[in-house]
Amino acid sequence: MTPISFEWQWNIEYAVFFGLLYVALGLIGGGITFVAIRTALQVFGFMRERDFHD
Amino acid sequence: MKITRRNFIASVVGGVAGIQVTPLPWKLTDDVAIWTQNWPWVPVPSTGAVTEENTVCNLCPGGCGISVRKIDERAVKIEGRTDYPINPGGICPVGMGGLQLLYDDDMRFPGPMKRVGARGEGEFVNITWGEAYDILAGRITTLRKAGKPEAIAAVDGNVAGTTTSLLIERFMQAVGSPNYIKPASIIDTYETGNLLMLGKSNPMAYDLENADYVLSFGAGLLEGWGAPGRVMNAWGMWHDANPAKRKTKVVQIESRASNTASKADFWVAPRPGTDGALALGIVHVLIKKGRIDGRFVNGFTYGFNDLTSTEGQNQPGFKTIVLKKYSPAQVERITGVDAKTIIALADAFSKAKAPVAIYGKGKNNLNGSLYEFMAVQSLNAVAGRINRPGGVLLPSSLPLSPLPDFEPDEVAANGLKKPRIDGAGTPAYPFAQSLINHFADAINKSAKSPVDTLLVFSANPFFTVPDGGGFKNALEKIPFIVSFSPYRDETANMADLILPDHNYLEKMEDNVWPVGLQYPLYGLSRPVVEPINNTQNVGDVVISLSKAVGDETGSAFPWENFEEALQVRAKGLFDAGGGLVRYDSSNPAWKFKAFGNGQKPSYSSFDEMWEAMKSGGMWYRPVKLATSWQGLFETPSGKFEFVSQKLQQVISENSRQTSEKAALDQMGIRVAGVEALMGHYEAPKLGVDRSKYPLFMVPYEMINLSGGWIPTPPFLYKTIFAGQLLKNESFAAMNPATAAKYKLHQGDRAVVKSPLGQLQVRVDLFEGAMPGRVYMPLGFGHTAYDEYQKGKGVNPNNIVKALNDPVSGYPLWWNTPVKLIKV
Amino acid sequence: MDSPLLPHGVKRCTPGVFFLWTLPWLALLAWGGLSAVLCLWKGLNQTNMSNVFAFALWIVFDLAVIGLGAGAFFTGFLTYIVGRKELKSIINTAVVIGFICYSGAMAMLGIDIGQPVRGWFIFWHANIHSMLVEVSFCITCYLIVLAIEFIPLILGNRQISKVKELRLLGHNLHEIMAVFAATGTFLSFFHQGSLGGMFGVMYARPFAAREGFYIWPWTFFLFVLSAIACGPCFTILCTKLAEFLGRKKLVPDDAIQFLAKMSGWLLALYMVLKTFDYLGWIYGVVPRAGLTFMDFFNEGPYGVWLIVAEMIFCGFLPAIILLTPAGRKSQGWLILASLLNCTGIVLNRFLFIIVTLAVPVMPFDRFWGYLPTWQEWGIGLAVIGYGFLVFSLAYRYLPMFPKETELNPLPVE
Amino acid sequence: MKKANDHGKPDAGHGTVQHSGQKYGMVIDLDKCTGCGTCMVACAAENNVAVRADQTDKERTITWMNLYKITNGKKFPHTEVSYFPRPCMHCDHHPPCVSVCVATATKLDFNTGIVSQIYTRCIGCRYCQAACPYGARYFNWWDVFPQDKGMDRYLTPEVSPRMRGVVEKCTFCHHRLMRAKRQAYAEDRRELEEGEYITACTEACPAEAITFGDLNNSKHKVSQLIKHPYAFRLLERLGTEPKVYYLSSRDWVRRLADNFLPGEYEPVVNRTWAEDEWSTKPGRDRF
Repeated sequence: MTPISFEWQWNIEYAVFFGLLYVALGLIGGGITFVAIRTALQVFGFMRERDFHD
Repeated sequence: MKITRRNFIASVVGGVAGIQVTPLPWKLTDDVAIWTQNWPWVPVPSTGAVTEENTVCNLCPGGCGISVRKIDERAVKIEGRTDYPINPGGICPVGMGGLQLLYDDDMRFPGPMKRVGARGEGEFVNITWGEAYDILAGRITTLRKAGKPEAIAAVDGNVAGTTTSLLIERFMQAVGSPNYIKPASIIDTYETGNLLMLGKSNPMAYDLENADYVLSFGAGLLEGWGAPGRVMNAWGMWHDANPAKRKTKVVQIESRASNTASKADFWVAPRPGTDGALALGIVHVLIKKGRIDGRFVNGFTYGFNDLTSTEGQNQPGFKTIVLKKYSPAQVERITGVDAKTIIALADAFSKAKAPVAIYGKGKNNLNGSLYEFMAVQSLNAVAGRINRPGGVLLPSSLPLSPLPDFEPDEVAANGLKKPRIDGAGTPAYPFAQSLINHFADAINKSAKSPVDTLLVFSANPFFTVPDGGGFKNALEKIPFIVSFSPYRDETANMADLILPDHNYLEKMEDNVWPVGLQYPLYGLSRPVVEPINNTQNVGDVVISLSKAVGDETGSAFPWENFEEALQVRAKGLFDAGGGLVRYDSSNPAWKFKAFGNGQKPSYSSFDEMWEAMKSGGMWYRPVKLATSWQGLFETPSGKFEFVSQKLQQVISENSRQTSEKAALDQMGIRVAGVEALMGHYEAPKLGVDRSKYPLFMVPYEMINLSGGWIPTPPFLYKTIFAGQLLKNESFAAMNPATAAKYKLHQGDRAVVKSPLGQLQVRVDLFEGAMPGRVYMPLGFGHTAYDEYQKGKGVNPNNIVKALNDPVSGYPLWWNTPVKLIKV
Repeated sequence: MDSPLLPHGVKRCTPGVFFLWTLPWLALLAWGGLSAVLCLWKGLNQTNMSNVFAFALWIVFDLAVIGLGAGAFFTGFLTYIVGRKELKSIINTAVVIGFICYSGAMAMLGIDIGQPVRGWFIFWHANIHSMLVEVSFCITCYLIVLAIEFIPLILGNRQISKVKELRLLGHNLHEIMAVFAATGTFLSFFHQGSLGGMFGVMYARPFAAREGFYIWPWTFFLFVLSAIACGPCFTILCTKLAEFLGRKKLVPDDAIQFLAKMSGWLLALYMVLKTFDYLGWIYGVVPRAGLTFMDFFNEGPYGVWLIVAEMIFCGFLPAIILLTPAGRKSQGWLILASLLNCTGIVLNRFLFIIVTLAVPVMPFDRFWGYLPTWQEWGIGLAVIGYGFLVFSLAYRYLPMFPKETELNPLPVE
Repeated sequence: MKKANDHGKPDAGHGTVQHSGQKYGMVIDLDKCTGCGTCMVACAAENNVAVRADQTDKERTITWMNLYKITNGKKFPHTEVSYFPRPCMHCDHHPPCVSVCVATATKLDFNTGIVSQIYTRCIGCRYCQAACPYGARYFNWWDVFPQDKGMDRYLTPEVSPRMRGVVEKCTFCHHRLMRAKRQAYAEDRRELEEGEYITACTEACPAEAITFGDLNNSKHKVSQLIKHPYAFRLLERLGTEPKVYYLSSRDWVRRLADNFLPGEYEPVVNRTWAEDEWSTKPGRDRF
């Protein structure tokens, strides 16, 4: 459900619930995008790839 | 560019990834969801013009007013009418499920059919009505030509007095067969009893609504007795939420905690078949305590006090015999009801302002015991409850005109002289109209069936007759069977020819005096939907058939169609005058208005009345009390007869040929003298080794299961409880103590074995069952109809070993000796 | 022949043996597949679920595996957020197990609902007051997280990691794993809790109903606690099983011992709180509903013994074993304790689902029994088959146990 | 027990949620009820409830209005049988089924007090069934409909037949409310008269044991009947505030309507009518 859905109610419960949900999704999405971009940059040599160790 | 493995994979992956960012996946997700919301195999009922059509329900003799809700030509719902005298707007479950009887194709015949499969298989092929008439008329004509019209027999399940039944009876007379058979119902017991005690076979008229103490001897008030719509409405009034309005007490006398027994204010449980003794026990106490209605008893009854016989010697009367034989202590021994209770009942009955003792056996479908009924009526008489508000009323029968007389032709005349196969009306059963059990016996006993052609109308004797499967066997011996049933019932499946009647919602039909009603009511149902199958109103069929058979028989039916015949009879209603054809629920028909009624008919001509009746479905007169007992009784004594002189005459006549002893034996009476002429209790001669069959099987009826010839609408199986039916096994209710004797637990499988056969059931432990009895529901165990009913449970009728009720000759179906065998 | 796919410097059975080993699990999957097709095509009449047992075997399986799978988020939390280095040697296992459990649960839920293709209504027409909505949201999100956590491991495969792009992707994912771990922890915390909440909020079902804090009944917190208390033990069990089957040590003891100790403390805490919960319930909720504790066990096979087993044998007992150094150091006791611990959580979920529904609330209603059909078993067991299969594949082809080579140096040929 | 109103917020008062408009409710008089089952049949016929060949499978058959058989457990001949007709209780206070529904497929309408069910919205998770203590919710395990045999001809267009895999329940014949309203509006009325809108079971009961009306309207018979000393509800102490009331003068029946700890149940017979505004004295006839 999004704020433009007809069932959406503008009250604190919805704000909190979906707020947190979208934050989580955002983090996941953001993380993946970040990794993707970073990898791309490394592949095309715009960025030095740090050697991976542990 | 050249396709390499690498860029092929790349393009595929890219493509798949690409599609994800298009709206396609979302659209598809949405579409499949929408598809699940409109699955093509989920029906979408068509809309259309909404109409409500009023008519009368004819599924039982109760005849409730119903209105059918229609969408264009589709009937979608049956609802009770509030503008009909019988029911307050509610109806019974069977009536509520009626549309399934109309629309369930597997349950109905599409049109006239001819048997192709073996009997009972129910395999038929369509034929035309023309062919059907030819086959049947041809067969009848041949028999008449051969001078054997009596080899034609008819079983007619229509209520006596309805125009349909009169036409069928008339047809039988016209073709020349005395063998017109009707299944025995409680109505027959009432009429025989009334004939003996009142001198006229009046319809039974209990003024329940105005009674304040209802002592019900076995009448299944909540199981479908009388007119269910009316009785349950009364029940509602008796139990008004407002204590100030709650004046009526109900006492149920029955061996099992049925709905009526449980919901009644007080339940008394005598052994099955001993109700008569209990009634006389109460009479005994009333007499002892001097609480009898002296004015009525002394002035308007016969046989209460001692009599002097024709030879002039003194004979003990009703009073003496009751005082001698029915003291509470003696009655306790017979019935198992303790003396204190009997005295308490008597006190309550005499203290009540308007008590009434009513008699019945479950629903109306099956007969009762004549002497039992007479005993109960004696109780009413002693307490002066005859023709008193809230008691037993004696309205005269409906003023319907009789059908014009006709002259049977020579063949018919000879045929009608032949004796009836069932022996009804012979010295042994002088008052019986017809005896369906004996009819079957006679056929089974003779090497070759005396019946060549059997016509079955609105009946399913194969299933409904309590005779241990006797009628079923008889059917197998009868060369040719014709069924007029609209439903594929057991009997119809045995038939060779089917001339299907309309379903009750498709036809015009009359309903004569619902059982037990205290005022005259003539119900007229009309077709509310076009016939959905190629069927014909059985009334019209009989008329056409008579003409097809020949002019002689045809001349007995001078009417174009069934409606004409109905009108001929209804003419009498008009001539009688004063009948009402509209009902206003604010002004109930059972309310005495200063022993009269101010209402005036709303019509001035017969046609007006007829049209009004067709639309309203009724003709009735509000309850009215005869001003005096004088001339109310048509007995030889002109009084209410505790001791029936009609019966006396018959017995002495029969004794003339033989001895009195033999005469009594012949009629199955086991007492002698005056006692044989009055309501009394005599233990039935079981003629069975009780050590082998220590228990009794008692069939019982439920309002939410049709036990008669009408199929049970599938909806009703939702109302059947877990302890009554499980998958395809029905339950027998028995007291835990009884079950324990046979190490039986809830749900165990057991065989109920009677001398006539055995049935496998599951055990339902029910504290409300009398110890030593096994109670089995009537209405299960169909081997016909459709998947909803076929093979569901067992039919207790198949193992009933019924003795003859003394005098009336009807079956005593409520105490079959059985044994239990754990499976 | 699949040797190029195997990780460097580890010994694995021959492909033939491995294939034979997978057969039983493939069989389970086939059975499950058939059942699934029947249930989706013909409907849930294929099961013995009813209007009384609206939730049944599948939900028990779901809650159980989700509870057991909690090892993933909790170990992740300890590894990446708290920063327990020793756990790096077992985190992969935890993640794989978590992934198996959650994906299995999701698959089952997909079949369990009457209108699977409308499943997304939960998200689109969400009723945010329903604990189950919260569960669905978080489980779905968390499954994504698990997948992300799983990817680097897959990319760690010998052949795959030869591809530069993929190798880099793996590395980068690994580097910001903390973010995902954090998200996962948050999500898991809530859905584990809401799974408990689901039953606690059924206030008209006295057997499940619980008091609570704000909108969260106590079961909310107890479920979280019980999940993280037994999750690690389940991880240990799986590892031990792998070690037993591979006849070699795969994870250094320090990791195992740490997890075991954690479990011990959490379980102990859980048991204490659970005891209070039961008391509060028995003397609060139950009498308020007009019932006594024993009324719930008047008929039917489910008796007090279930609760005794849950609390004593599968609760306090394993807690004690895990908390006594000697106990958790001995292989046998450790495994026994872990087994009991996991059984405990399954019992707990069983009680909340099956017994809650079996006990009629209306005094005149009857007690109902229930036995699953083969279709229900099929789908339930398929998850186990699926688990073994994925785990075995991961073990065979992926560097699931970083320390394996170290612990089992190959003889130099 | 957790008290929260339909919005999941904690709710201070234990009283019912205030309704802005009507609050339809039902009173079933068990002294009048004859156990005939007409209400069940009427309900099934009115609402296009599916019928299957085997209806004995009571855990799976659909009976929006269900009849429960109860006995007083006494030995012969003191045994008594009675019945509890059980429609959906349309709980007025935080209906257990409403807050748990994942897809908002069931709602408590504050203008009518009716708990609705949207079949096309339901995903069939059956959480509501688990939450309902009355067993009033039914799942469509099959999608058979008596179609092939011509029995789809009696289906009414007012209630849409359900597809397999969704939950259904008594709706207080909501379509009849719509019907009544359409009628009223056509006659340019905004208020419904008492009795203009009644459920199919109310109408069908031959003993007139069921009374239906607006509990918010003091003139309606129901709102008077619920003050009757014999009035009670099913599982009242759970706090679901059912809008279906029962009347019974029999204590053993009343006792079975809820769970009681020893000594908790106090028989109604102990209440003398004089103390009560209700009186048995003839003449003080309130109806």
